Amino acid sequence: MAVATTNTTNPTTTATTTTTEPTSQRATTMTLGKALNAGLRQALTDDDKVILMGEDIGKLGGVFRVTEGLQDEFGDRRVIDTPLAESGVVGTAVGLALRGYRPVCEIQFDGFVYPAFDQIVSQVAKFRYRNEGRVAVPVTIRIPYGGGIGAVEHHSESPEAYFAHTAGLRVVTPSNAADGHRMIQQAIASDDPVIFFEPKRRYWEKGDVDTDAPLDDMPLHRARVLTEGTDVTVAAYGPMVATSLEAAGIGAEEGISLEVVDLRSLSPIDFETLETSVHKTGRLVVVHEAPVFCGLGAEIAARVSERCFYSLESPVRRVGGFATPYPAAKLERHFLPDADRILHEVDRCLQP
Amino acid sequence: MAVATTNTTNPTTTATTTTTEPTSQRATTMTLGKALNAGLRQALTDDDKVILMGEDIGKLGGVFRVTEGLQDEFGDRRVIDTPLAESGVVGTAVGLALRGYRPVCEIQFDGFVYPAFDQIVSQVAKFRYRNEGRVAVPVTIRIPYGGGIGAVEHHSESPEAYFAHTAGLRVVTPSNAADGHRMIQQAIASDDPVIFFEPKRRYWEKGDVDTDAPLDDMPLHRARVLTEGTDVTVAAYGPMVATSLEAAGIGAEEGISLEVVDLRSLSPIDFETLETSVHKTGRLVVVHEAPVFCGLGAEIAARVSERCFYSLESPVRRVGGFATPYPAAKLERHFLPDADRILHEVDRCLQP
Amino acid sequence: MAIAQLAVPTERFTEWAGYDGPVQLISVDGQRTVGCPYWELVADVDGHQLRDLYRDMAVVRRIDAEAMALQRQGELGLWAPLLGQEAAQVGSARALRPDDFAFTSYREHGVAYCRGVDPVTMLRMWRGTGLSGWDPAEYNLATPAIIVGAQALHATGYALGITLDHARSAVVAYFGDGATSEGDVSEALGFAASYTVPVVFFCQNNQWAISEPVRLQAHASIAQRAQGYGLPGVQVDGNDVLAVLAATRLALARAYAGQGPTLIEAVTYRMGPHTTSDDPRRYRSHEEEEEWGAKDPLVRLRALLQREGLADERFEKEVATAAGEAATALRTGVLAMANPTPDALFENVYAGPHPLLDAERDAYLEYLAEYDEVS
Amino acid sequence: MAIAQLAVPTERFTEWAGYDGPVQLISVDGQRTVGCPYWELVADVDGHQLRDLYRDMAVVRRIDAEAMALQRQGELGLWAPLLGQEAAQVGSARALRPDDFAFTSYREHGVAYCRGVDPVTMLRMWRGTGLSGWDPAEYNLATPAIIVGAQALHATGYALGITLDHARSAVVAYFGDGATSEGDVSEALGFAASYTVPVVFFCQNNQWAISEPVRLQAHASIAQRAQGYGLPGVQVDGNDVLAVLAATRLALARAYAGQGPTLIEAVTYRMGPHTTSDDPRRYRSHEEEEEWGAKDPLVRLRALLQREGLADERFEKEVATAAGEAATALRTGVLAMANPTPDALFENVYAGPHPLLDAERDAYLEYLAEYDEVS
Ligand SMILES: Cc1ncc(C[n+]2csc(CCOP(=O)(O)OP(=O)(O)O)c2C)c(N)n1
Ligand SMILES: Cc1ncc(C[n+]2csc(CCOP(=O)(O)OP(=O)(O)O)c2C)c(N)n1
Ligand SMILES: [Mg+2]
Ligand SMILES: [Mg+2]
Repeated sequence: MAVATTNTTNPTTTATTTTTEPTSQRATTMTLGKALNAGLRQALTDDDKVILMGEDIGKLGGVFRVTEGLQDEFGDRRVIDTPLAESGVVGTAVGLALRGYRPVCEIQFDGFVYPAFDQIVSQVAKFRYRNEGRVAVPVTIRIPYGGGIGAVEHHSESPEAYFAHTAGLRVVTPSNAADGHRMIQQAIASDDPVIFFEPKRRYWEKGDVDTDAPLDDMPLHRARVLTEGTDVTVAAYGPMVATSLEAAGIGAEEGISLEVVDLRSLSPIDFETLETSVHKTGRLVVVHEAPVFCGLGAEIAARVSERCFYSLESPVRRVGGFATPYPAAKLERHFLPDADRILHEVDRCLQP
Repeated sequence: MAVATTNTTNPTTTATTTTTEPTSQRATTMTLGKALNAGLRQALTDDDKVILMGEDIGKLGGVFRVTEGLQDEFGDRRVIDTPLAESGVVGTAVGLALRGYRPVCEIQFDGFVYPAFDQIVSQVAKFRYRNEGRVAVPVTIRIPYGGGIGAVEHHSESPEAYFAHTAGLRVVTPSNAADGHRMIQQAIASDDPVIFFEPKRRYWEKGDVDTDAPLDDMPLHRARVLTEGTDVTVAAYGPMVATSLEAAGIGAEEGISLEVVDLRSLSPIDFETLETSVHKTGRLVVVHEAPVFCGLGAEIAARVSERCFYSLESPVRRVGGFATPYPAAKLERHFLPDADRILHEVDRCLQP
Repeated sequence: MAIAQLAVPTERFTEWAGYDGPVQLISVDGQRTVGCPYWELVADVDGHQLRDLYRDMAVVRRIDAEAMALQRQGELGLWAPLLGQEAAQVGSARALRPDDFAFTSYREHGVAYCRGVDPVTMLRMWRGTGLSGWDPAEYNLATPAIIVGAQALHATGYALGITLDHARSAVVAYFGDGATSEGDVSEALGFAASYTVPVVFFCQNNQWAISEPVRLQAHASIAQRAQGYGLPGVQVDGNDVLAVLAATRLALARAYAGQGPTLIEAVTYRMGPHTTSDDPRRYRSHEEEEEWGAKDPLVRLRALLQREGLADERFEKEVATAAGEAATALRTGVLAMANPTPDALFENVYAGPHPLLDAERDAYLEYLAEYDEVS
Repeated sequence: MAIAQLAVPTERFTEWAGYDGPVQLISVDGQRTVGCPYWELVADVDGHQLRDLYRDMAVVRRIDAEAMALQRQGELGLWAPLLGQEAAQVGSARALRPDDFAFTSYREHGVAYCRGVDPVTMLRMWRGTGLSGWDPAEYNLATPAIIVGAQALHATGYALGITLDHARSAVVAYFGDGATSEGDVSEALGFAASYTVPVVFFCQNNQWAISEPVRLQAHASIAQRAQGYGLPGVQVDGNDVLAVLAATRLALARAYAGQGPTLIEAVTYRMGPHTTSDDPRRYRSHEEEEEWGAKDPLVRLRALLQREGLADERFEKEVATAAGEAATALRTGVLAMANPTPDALFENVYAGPHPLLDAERDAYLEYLAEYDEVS
């Protein structure tokens, strides 16, 4: 096993994929970015209360072009450029929701969500509870997140744990084009607010998308077993799913059988699927880019350690970012988990 | 064992306390609020670069009177009332720190820290790292936190996990007067930014404080074993320490020996002390007021489950708030852990 | 009661906007001022309506006093009194049409009253039996915002929704002088101006934000802040119910006419403590309180009524009875308020099912049952 | 080079502040305007100094172009060009004294240059070898803020420190037109006014915030926003280096004199893309770019120099050489920049030891060593 020297994004070798995704004749190949764009277009078409709002999402189509062409198609009353103020974006979205709209906010990069944190935590998350169910705030907040693109500071953060710890929110993240297309529509249709994390370094990765597949083929909050394996379960989400599949591929060559679970939903977490897997393998490695300390992996490790106490053959291991801010681009490959670091923890799990 | 019907704050029966606190002739009895006040006074006296800033901290002395009398004593250039804007408070504190000051910001209540979240997470926490150590931002941010005081919304939150997950910050919380007096001074003296959580419902609880004791008798980031026990370790912090001691008292009467560990520091966490205890008892219950999901208890459970894999005789159990926003006052006793809920989990740990 | 709507001529907006405030129509000693162009905006307000306004103010003052008493007696956890701000709240809220929508902070009991909310319901959050009271959709009134300033953005968003709907109604965002320091309020001014949405920013400058005087928050007048964002701002005597009514009507008319937001600064005074937890003697002088006491909005309106022969003994008695009845109903209602049951803790967090929360609820209710505690 | 300080008479502040901008001292075709009272503020600027200003602007433009080229060649991850904003940056930065302190966003390479920062150092964060470059204390210049608007509060706090120190220096906070929408910038204006601290808010209104035109951010002029917060605001032609210098000098003089903050809006144009990742053709017209191209700040200053016989061939050559040398030094320096070693990842997170991070570092370095990867 060699330590990768670059952040290989495309798994060169992948284990047999046993995704439950129905393969369809109508499936077309598109990038995650385009799939999200198509999903947003569908949502705008299906419900005229859906509006998109954010910085530079109109003519520019967003800095990642996820909203490209949508203002042209639906007009600037459905796809709205906002002044440069994130609290303002989310706060006005709350008001729009109270008026009966379904706003979909784009936060330009992960690191720019914090000015909106108060509106998200104190308002978006708590509005329904405060109003005893009389009021819904079906706001979707799209956040491109994670590193690996060689960016300057504040452009590579993984803040999902903050939101997962916030009751009242739902938090999801697709790892591939098909899920991007489906999940963004499900998130928008949800009567609860949804924080929708988009793994930005996977925007350009392609996958088959059946744009006509019924949405409820796969519920928003269900995890998916991507490769069946017997030795160790690897739980990942968003950008780390491809990395975990890469690890599974390398593992397969070395005779280690990994079961990769794509969590898809971070709040709530589908522990049923995860535990079924761990009961089988007896071992679990959790992977994310965010710092390990108090990260989402802590919750997963804590709960699985409790609920699978008697089937775990080795302690749950976590692979993730270190207790540092996100570093300069030339250091990010050390910060970010890669297939080798995952396999290193897999090895530790398997050591007698 | 009876379920308590009120949030008893003062343990009626306590187990033998074996705190390492040196008892001194010079110790005086004071409330946690007064001890913090005395600690702040000392810090202002010792270092003229220390300044206090916040809403209503001057003439009013803060809504909890923690800064009472300090503006009179040190003047309004050392104890500064700020306009009503939390991002402004923390953002200007950063600038003051760059000018060589040691600002101590008061956030009036836990629920009002979120407007400052961006300045805390993107600036306070990251300044040193960004500047490769050339710049220090020794800002202390005091936050009265937690519930149990029958307050209206946004006045009873426990947001510590957000900050513990943020690299670059240190996060601490005293549970008693002596620690309040010592730790606030240590926090201010720290060259790193410190989020200082004050358990508001304990402000009026009294304890012995030796105001002359050397600060380094007890390092800021060390946990303390408060009662030695053999059956189960109970890890708690801030407001839940007294509740855990109460549980230990009731437990003692029922023949269950609890070892209560006051974590004191939430980032970093003193796992050494905690693990020593768990190696001995083989069982751990973690208690906090914040929602369990992705709370600090998750990190503790995850890490202890990993590191004490072979000495744990039962899974680590967590007692905490539910996955709801903080509820209306008349419901808070159901939300907040009490001695009975702790003992319930202790019982589960002890079940064969 | 409702104040009839007045058709405000669009072509005169600029003229009114050009008037250098503060707008005052009733002087401190209860005389009608002369020369202020805002008089035209309340030209339809006859003696009957003046008395209605007075009755509203007297009743909300009584409700407020009763709530204070209930808090002192341990029946409420906290109360934020409106004492002294009755004219600002009643004058503005009475300018609203039913399909206008209002967002408030925690102190606008007078606004809620004018919107038709049962005062008992208002006290629910202060008693702690719930986090809020009424249904926002029923009264077109959001539940109070406790996070200072946050509601200004909600109001702006709601107003944007009205624009997108091509509807002809408006939104009022109430906030205090302290709130003007919060970034959210500034962002709201900017968004509202940028989108030209029908929102009225109604700031009650009651001189204090807890212990902080307004000069700490604002170096210029608060009304002036509007100009910086490209919207009209006007300062009115907030203890003059007619001036407030006139200014709000104008702002609403501009909003209906698609001319966008206005900022109104109603200069008033918080005659009581910030909340029942507060002790104003720590930070302000008795003289100041007396000075403002002399400008009491109810005293002033009563002086006008008396001067104009509109306040005979029968009327005074009628008002006292109405106020007394409101107080009694409030007390009875509050004392009869049912406590929530434990399962309420877990409800309405999410619209749909949620495996984690559902499991937590089941386990907790089972735990309670085990100890025979389910009520 | 340094522009000598000019003693600005305090008693004339109000007069200058009363001048209805925009302040322009050099017309678009390079002529000295007449009648503007701001001329007095640059009365000492002679031909020699004018040439110095031109040289600065030419050199930073060349540095900027070289950085663009380096990015296109894959040597930088990103670059935010200042093209078109040289006058605004050089004119303001040259007004500063060494003990003044500046806070900037990511585009103020011209400011950093005037503060004496080695351009190679500036490029460090763009190459990704570090998160910043220079030592703020060495140049009295903070490292660039990427979170839009955050630095306005840092500047205000620093200025408050100056006040507390009874010192006689000032702070400049640079930000863009887009930044004026962020709550932080508004809060900074409010705090600065409230505490009367020596800070100059210097907004480069370059017409665009990525793809968003300034009219989306500000309904009135940005300078006007100042009045709303009770501080003077002035609009200057940001492509006129003398006008910028004059206005900044005045604002600094007020700050030194204890008269508090000023907001300067320098009206300029971002002639290039937002960053190398941007494509302006998606959102703005060629005509607009041409229109502003005609107002190029360097062209204008050169026209003045030529008109006044200050720009002979020798001077032009000298400037070209200086610019060329700066570019070469930049390229050489950047290409020679060492990559950080893995242990740097773990350094400077905390001032003191940290058990968790220390353990993570040890484990990771051991892991690397295991695979022979430590460089
Ligand atoms: C974000 C936030 N910060 C602080 C507080 C605490 N607080 C409650 S009311 C208040 C003062 C508000 O003053 P003002 O806006 O003038 O309204 P008033 O109370 O005078 O009606 C403060 C500081 C809060 N509720 N929210
Ligand atoms: C808080 C925050 N939100 C969004 C961004 C993304 N962003 C970077 S620059 C920029 C535009 C800034 O425009 P302006 O303030 O006019 O400065 P300019 O780029 O024109 O110099 C945006 C939206 C950011 N860096 N920070
Ligand atoms: Mg007030
Ligand atoms: Mg700009």
